[in-house]
Amino acid sequence: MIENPPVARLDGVSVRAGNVQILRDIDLTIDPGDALGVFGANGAGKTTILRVLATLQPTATGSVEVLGADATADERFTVRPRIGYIGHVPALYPELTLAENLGFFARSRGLDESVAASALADVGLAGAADRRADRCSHGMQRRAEFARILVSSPVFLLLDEPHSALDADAVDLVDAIVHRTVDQGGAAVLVSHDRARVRSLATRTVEIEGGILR
Amino acid sequence: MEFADQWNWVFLAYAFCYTVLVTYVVSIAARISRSRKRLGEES
Amino acid sequence: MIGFGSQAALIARRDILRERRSGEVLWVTLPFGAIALLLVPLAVGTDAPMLRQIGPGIFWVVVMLFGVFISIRQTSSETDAQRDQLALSGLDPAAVYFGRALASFLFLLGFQLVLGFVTVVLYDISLEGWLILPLTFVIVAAGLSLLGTLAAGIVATGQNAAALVPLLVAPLSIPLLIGATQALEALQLGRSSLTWVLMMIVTVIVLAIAGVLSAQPLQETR
Amino acid sequence: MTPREQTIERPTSVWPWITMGVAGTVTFIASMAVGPDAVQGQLSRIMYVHVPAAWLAYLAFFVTMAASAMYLWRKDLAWDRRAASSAEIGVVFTGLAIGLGMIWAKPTWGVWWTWDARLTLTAIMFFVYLGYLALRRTTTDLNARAKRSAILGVLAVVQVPLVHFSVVWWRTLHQPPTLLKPEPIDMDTSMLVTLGIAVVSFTVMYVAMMFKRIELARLEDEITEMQQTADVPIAGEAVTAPALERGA
Repeated sequence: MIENPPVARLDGVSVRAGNVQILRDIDLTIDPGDALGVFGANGAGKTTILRVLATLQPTATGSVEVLGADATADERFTVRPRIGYIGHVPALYPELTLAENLGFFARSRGLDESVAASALADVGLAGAADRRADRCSHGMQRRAEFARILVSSPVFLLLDEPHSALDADAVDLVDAIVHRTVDQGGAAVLVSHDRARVRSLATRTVEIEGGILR
Repeated sequence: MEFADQWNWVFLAYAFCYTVLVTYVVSIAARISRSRKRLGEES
Repeated sequence: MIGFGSQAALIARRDILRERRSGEVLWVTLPFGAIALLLVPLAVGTDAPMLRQIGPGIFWVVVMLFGVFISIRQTSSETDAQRDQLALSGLDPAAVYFGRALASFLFLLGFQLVLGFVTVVLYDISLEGWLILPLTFVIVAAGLSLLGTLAAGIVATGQNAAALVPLLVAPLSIPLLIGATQALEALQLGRSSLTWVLMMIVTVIVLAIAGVLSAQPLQETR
Repeated sequence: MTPREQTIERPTSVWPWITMGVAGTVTFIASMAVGPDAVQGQLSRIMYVHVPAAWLAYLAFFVTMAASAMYLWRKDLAWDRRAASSAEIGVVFTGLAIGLGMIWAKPTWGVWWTWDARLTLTAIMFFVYLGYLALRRTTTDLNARAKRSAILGVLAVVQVPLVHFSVVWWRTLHQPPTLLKPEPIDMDTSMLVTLGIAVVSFTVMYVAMMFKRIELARLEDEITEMQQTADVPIAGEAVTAPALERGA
């Protein structure tokens, strides 16, 4: 039996930004079925590692391969739609309603807006679909972000502080999304301070300190 | 126009020109030595 | 994957919807432009023949300077998170560029129409040769929207973006300014406006090419 | 050996400084030694610094564009440094050309400014350069800064012919009163030779300045680079515990 190719592989990756070195010489392989928990203090480079995996972060050294594509080459554009990235700041357009936000996202993937409506219902926001994003609480916006994952069903989930600002129901929803992705042969990376909760969800965990993985 | 008057304008022009050039060149020199100093200190 | 045109239309629709909710162009930039047209006679005097003469020029200056704010408003207010999601969306950066420019184009056209009306009323403008105006309005709106979107993309999310973009745009919009003013004046003097119109069209084409070529490198730059 | 140590040990050449001084002196002596123009009198001497400055303004702008294009092609930061250096020197010479033009215009035509096509274009270029330099100050990331400014550097120059023609045509439509028309300077050979000497020595001066300015750009990039690669710990470690006991 041929072994499945890794979902992502980092080899000697360093990242700098402005006057700070953020990541130093990171080696990391993420295989199908992995749910990787990444822990670390504020400013340790957790978010940056997620952006590297999302092919969004230019790296100073090393090689990055995501879903079989070299993340420094133009190939990255072809795999990006299969990546589901949720940053710690909601990326919704504040003037648009949740339904419009999700509808924009669905249509950018060539999907019908009804997919967006049902995804919003699935995360429990059917009643708030027509509310402007900037009039929604932080938790509701986070939920709407997860609805985006339901719309596109990505194979590689990258979640920054997935449980912050969420109530108990929503936490269960996140766990269900992670489980489903991993069970279907995808992979997930969860960055968090909340060790207890992520440990119960992750198949393995790493610690990041001073830009170095431990 | 008076002869002396013309020379005043010429003087003004050359004073302006060379002041700007010298100031700029000095600023390059100052920035170079400052940068070298910083590189020396921080290494 | 959806086609290039639909992608651009999707972006344009998003921007138009956002403007409809925020009303930035309608309730802020437009009144501000109208005030500028009101201020000029207060400063230079209300001599009717003189106002009639300078009116069209003042109109175009106001369109150029205030139009910049219309053409950069969404690109420069975009958050990093929004940029990331847009980059991951798989939308063609060139389509995003055209979509943004398309929305700005429509706002600029409306802006010109309203301010044009205000100018005619306040400055008692003669509308001789006005048939050239729809053409110049369209070309100027296209050029300014392409230029502003491009410049906002170059400056991206720096804190100084809002202040810096007008400085980049203003000198480069001069062919549009001169073309627009002279096309009308040439007609009123009984000459052909063709060279002016062609010059503006060339400017628009150059900007469109530059925008397409730089769209992808700019999207990837943080 | 790290690149840093190389810089410290690399001796800084004094030749560009000497060259600049010689070029400046040669221009000055040549323009003072030549006889006055029959029509303009002594005022014609301003020409020997004004024309070379204007020529360098255009040359520097062109070099910025060429280096920007090279950067976009090769992605080598050395080209970015050349583009930026030329732009900064270009701002100085453009400002010089405009200032000298105004000083020349006032006694000759009675006004500080005329809407001459070339003058207007030069003034516009000055602001384009300023925008380019302002843009460079907004980003600290070397590659991002290089990419953005290179795109602007190329775009600006592509636009220059458009601006140029629009201004020229606009001028033909608005002929100024003949009173203000500049009197043509009928140049004899000695004046022509002097002007040639001035243009050449200013160009030499520009090249020498480029050497030094590029050296400076490289040092500045190395400082940025060093701050990034040095063992500077990650963001949080810049903060230490507050010293509450002090003075208590």
